[in-house]
Amino acid sequence: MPGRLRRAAKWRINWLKWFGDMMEAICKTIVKSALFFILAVMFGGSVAQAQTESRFVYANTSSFESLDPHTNFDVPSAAVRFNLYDGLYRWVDNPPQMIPWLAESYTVSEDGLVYTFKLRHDAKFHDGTAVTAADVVYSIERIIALGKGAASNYIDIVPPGTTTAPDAHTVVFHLKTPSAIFLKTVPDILIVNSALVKSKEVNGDWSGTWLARNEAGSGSYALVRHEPSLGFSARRFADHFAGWGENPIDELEFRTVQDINTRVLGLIRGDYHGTDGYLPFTQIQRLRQAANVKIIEQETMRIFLLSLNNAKPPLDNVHFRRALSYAFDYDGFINNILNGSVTRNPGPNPNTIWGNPADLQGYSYNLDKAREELSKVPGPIRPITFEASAGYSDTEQASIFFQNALRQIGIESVVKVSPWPVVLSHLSSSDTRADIVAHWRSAFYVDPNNWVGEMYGTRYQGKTSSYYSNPEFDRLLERALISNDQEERRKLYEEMTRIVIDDAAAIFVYSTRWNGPYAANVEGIRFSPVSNGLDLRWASMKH
Amino acid sequence: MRWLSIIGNRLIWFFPTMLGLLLIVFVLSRVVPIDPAVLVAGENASAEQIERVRGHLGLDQSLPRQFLTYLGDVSQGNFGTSVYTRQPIVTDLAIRFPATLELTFVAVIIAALIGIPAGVLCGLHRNSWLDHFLRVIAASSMATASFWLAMQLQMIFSVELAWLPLSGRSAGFIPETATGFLFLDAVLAGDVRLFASALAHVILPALTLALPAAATLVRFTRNGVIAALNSPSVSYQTAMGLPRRIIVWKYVLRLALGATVTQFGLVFGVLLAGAIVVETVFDWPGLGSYAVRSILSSDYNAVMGFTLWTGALFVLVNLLVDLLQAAIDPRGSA
Amino acid sequence: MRGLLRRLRRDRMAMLGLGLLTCLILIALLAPYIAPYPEDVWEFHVELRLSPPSTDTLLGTDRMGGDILSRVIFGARLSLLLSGISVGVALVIGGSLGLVAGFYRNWISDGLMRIADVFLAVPQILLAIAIVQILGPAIENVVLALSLTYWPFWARLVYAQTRSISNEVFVEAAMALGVPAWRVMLLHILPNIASPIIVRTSIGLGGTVLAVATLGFLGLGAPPPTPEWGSMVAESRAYFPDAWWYTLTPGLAIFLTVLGFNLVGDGLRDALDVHMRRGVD
Amino acid sequence: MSAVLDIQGLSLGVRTEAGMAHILDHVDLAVHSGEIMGLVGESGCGKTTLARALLGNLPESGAWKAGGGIRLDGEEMLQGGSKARALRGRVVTFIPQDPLASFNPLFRIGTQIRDLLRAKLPASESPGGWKPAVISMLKAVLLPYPDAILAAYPHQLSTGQRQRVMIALALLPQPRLIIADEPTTALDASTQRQILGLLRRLAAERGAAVLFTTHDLAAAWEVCDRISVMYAGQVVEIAERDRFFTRARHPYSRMLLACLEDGSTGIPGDAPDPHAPSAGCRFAPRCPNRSQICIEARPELAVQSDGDLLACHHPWGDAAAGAHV
Repeated sequence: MPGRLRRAAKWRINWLKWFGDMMEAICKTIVKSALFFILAVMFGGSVAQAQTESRFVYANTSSFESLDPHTNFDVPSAAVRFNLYDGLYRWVDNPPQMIPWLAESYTVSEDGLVYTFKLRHDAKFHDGTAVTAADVVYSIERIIALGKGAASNYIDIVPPGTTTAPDAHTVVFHLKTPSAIFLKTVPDILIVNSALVKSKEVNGDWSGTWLARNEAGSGSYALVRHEPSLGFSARRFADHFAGWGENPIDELEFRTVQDINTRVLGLIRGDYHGTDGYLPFTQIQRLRQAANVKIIEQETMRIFLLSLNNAKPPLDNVHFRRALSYAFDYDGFINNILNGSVTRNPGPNPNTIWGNPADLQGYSYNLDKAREELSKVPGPIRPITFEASAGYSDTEQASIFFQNALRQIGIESVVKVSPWPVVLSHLSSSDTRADIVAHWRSAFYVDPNNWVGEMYGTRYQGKTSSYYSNPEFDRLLERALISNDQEERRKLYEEMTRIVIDDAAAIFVYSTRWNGPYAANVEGIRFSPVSNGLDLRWASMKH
Repeated sequence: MRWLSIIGNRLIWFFPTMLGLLLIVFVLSRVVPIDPAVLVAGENASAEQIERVRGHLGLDQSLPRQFLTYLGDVSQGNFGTSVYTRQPIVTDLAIRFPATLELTFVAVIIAALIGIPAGVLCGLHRNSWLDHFLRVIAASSMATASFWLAMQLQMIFSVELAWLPLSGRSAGFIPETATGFLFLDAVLAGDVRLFASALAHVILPALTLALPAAATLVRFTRNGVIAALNSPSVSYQTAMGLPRRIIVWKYVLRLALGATVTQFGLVFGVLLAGAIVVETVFDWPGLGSYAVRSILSSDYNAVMGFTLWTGALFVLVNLLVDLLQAAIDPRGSA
Repeated sequence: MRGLLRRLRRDRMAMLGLGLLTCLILIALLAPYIAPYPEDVWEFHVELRLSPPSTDTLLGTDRMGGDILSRVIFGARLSLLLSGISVGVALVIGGSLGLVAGFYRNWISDGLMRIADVFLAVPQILLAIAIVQILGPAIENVVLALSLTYWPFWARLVYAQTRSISNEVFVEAAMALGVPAWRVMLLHILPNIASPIIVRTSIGLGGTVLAVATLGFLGLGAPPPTPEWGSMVAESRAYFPDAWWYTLTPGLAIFLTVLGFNLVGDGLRDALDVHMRRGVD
Repeated sequence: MSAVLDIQGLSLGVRTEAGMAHILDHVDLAVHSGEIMGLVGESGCGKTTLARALLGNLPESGAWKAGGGIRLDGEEMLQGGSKARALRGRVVTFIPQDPLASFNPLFRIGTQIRDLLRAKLPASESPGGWKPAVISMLKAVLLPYPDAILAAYPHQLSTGQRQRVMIALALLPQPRLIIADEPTTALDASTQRQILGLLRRLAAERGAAVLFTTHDLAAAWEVCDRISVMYAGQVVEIAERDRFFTRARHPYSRMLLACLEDGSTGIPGDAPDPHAPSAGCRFAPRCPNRSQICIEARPELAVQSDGDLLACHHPWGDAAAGAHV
């Protein structure tokens, strides 16, 4: 009996010990995870206050797969181009004006062929080396050699190897032909650190692979991180030559947020401090109601048009194109679908720029006139194709809206929706592009040539997708490109605009209003139609 | 020896399957209506530039030759360069893979935590109201379109209640990480804030992803439990008076889970397919959103790379399932 | 088969599913008569866009002012038609390949099944997305893509079933009597493996409705303004969450349809399971 | 000799799609302490159901309806309850038909035995834990290397080994009754004989009664003391072994024995439909001796002069007493 009892007791003790150990371990684990969790939640909440530096998060519509300033030229890439890099001049404000930037001044020769720029002496790259004329020469050569992005502005007029640097702070461009627009495109010559970039070159790629993920600029912000799928972050470059105002933004973060809702709700919640200014009307309405968001309104030079494939029958027939132009219900689209948030823009140039004829009327919605024009087109008419850009509901809605009107005048059509890169690749040939493609045309430089000239000049074919070709137009354009008489250029562009409208080369719909949503504590956003509010060095942020 | 034969069995079919997969995707990518050369050459390229690119990419060669060249490249670990990101595909995939794996992993855990207990309850209380209720829930979550569910969850938890972030993988920029797995990095670095942020961000997408998988698990576990309860061994143990709780929670459960484990390959497939849509809605920077973006922007190198990667992953997961099953079931994979 | 139906009739959830499906099919068939504004599939009233549910438009209007209820009703047609045809084609292709491969069992059938495995080695939806993108978003391409990616499911199933049954006495007897192979396959084997095929098809239909919607959501479905549920949800994202009715209705339509198919499929499977187990006892 | 197991008027029915199936109908059966009772009959006659009812182990899916009673050591078993549960695995144990399927394939034999013993025999009663007793028992059923057996998974043993383990398990708690449900069907003939011999010897040594169900009369001859014959849910005859094999009285028993003798496999005709039991003798449709009374009235199981029991209006002995078939 005693043996049995002892065994029982021992067993009991073992069991108790085991149980105790077990409970202790479990409790410890629970307490630990709970602590970790509580800490996590507290820290997560309090970290915003703990910050001493201001951080600005911008929710960007498209992703920054490549940071190369010389191969990217679309609107979102302005974030890279104007924050990480500097040009010789810079566009600011609205209406836009060009202010000296890395260059202090320039001179032009009598014949308009030689441009000489004097560089500032106090500009430095982020690695501390000085910005010199050699860097400018390298940069323009690189742009031309890669042939992407802004290159089309220079390829025809700046022959490779002709740009020289007589001294460290003087750059001389030797143009092939006089160009009225060259100066206006100079802000797009972004300067890279030639020594650094050259050292990263592999197989004569102009360091394309390296610059896609890294930065070698002198801009107001220096790159900290780049994750192609997420975006990039940058830190204020305190030594920037332009100096800094009160409470500048110390840390910039551009994050890719493709979903509109996420952008808007994130802004309302305070996760983001800014996003693109071209949101749909309902979203802007929603943002207006949020206390911690403000909307900065600006007229822009971004026009919306339904561009036509002028080379492809039946769109090569001017009567057919006019019929199309009469069939679009401009007011209905602007007032009902866009809730009047944009302004009717009847011509190819933005209303606010010079080069528009004073008596410019454009087309208005008139189905009778449309039918009348259509009757001059030899039938039967094949179904017309639309291609809209996925994610840009204006293009989709304009297409569907127009499709409905076309049906009323007896034209059948098909709408296809593709991502913008695909639309773009289709636009590259008259055979692949759809008959009607709705898209925007933004300001890259401020001159009517950016719009009417580049969209309809035969010399720009391949770059533009209208496949419009008119010898009379081209003659005027060639003259306008070399003239340095502003009054003559105005008349020429007005004439070109009149021709394009008379030929109904596209359906011009509206010019956008920019409604830039920002966190309420962000001040001093300096909007220009070129940088679209993405040039953030001027802004300040209270924290 | 048994392990070797399991691995061998899977591997024998690995290469033919991958080859077939590649062939399908390759054929698909070459009947594409847009010219990859134009895409690569860029917007302002001239005709000669495009031709040069075409020659450079080997697009001027015959299709079988192109395929062989591609195979040669792949065998050296070179999947080509993405037209869109201008980075090697392998780099692209490697950058995004941890995000997807992390999301899928959390989703598997959620699915298992919800699905297996629910399935056991259903199996044990077959035809009770609880069983019916849980099964209706399961059928419903399988019937819900994940993109729609995602929007409703965002609506409730991010907009109305403002408890959880709307999208993305972490608040603020993801710090330079060692592993790419945020939770792991947070723990390694002792960064509580990052951990919390990662946790808050992963909940909604993982939940969206996990629900249909959980429903699948409910079904399999329920059937497994019912089959186990009806098995002669349970009948014997009952006859021998073994207490019900030991029978159920030790013997039946193990039998039922053995059946469930074999379905994890399937569950993983459900998750990976779901990730394609869920990542897109939640802006999750993983393979799924990359695949959709690549497909939509006609980036065929990327699509082929992704397909191959996924296929290999599938084989690997099935292999793991086989091994796990072998570990659980001493009889071997009969 | 009669026992199966009887059992099914007693399964309340399956009956619910069957009811849902019946309603849906009726709605789809009678769409022009049921829809309050059948012309809204093509016509717009932009001045009425994004109006919330009211007595005029029971479930509100969409971005072009179309009546959402009418569009969702017409969407049922498209959704059922697309899934039906896709599954039908996949069933015919996969079923016949599986039947022949399972019946003859030689290296060709092994090869066929390996090809099926290749298709099953990646998520189906991914292949479907790729195919539609390459061929261009259009209704016929959706059908093509889904049939091309879904046939291996049926091929595998029919193959396994055929293999297990072709050893049975009645098959061997028929062969011994000199009945031609195609007759044996169609008249002796097929009827005996019909039940699992029906179950698989019912559940497959649900999955296909989801796949069609997913393609539509990604912008790869029917071109706008075709009323398609997935693309309606995608459209609504721009107005979400203010226009909550815009998202809700098409999402619920998808949900109810897939639920219907799944419940019926589950019910069939359960009924069949018992059926088979009884048969063995 | 008192009865370890006393079944009286046991009726069991289950509701199926076709209505109520009467699986057992007024079964009376007693097994005395230490005796081996064979329960024979064609498959489907209800002998397995009887065993399962006793063990509280009827299939879960199905609505069962019971009447009558099963008493084990005086304890009512049919209604279940904690007392009945406590008896199972201790007072009554079980040897299953399919030892492979009856082990859980995922656990070692040792683990499964340990769990059974822990549940049934508290640790304090077996000095030194559960192992020594098990090992000695495994040795008793002539299994060499018992440690290896305990460490093995069920599929690693041979069929004979598995059945020996089952017997050992059934004997371990020193039960008063062992129910052996066709324990040898899965075995080849020579193993079968060994196992049966073992069972008989060990049961006798330990004084355990055995209820041995089988459709195999030869096996019953090997081990049983008494034989009861079931037909269509009813017990038709219970006889001492030698008497049964030499002069069984029920026509059904005789036909079974005839099959054994000439090696044929069946009795002409089908078992009656359990959904619609007749008022008379259930064997009547197949019985060569039937008369009008057989169709009208059910024969009662009555004690015969030699102590055996019989339910028949026209027993064989009346017509051809002592005739050897």
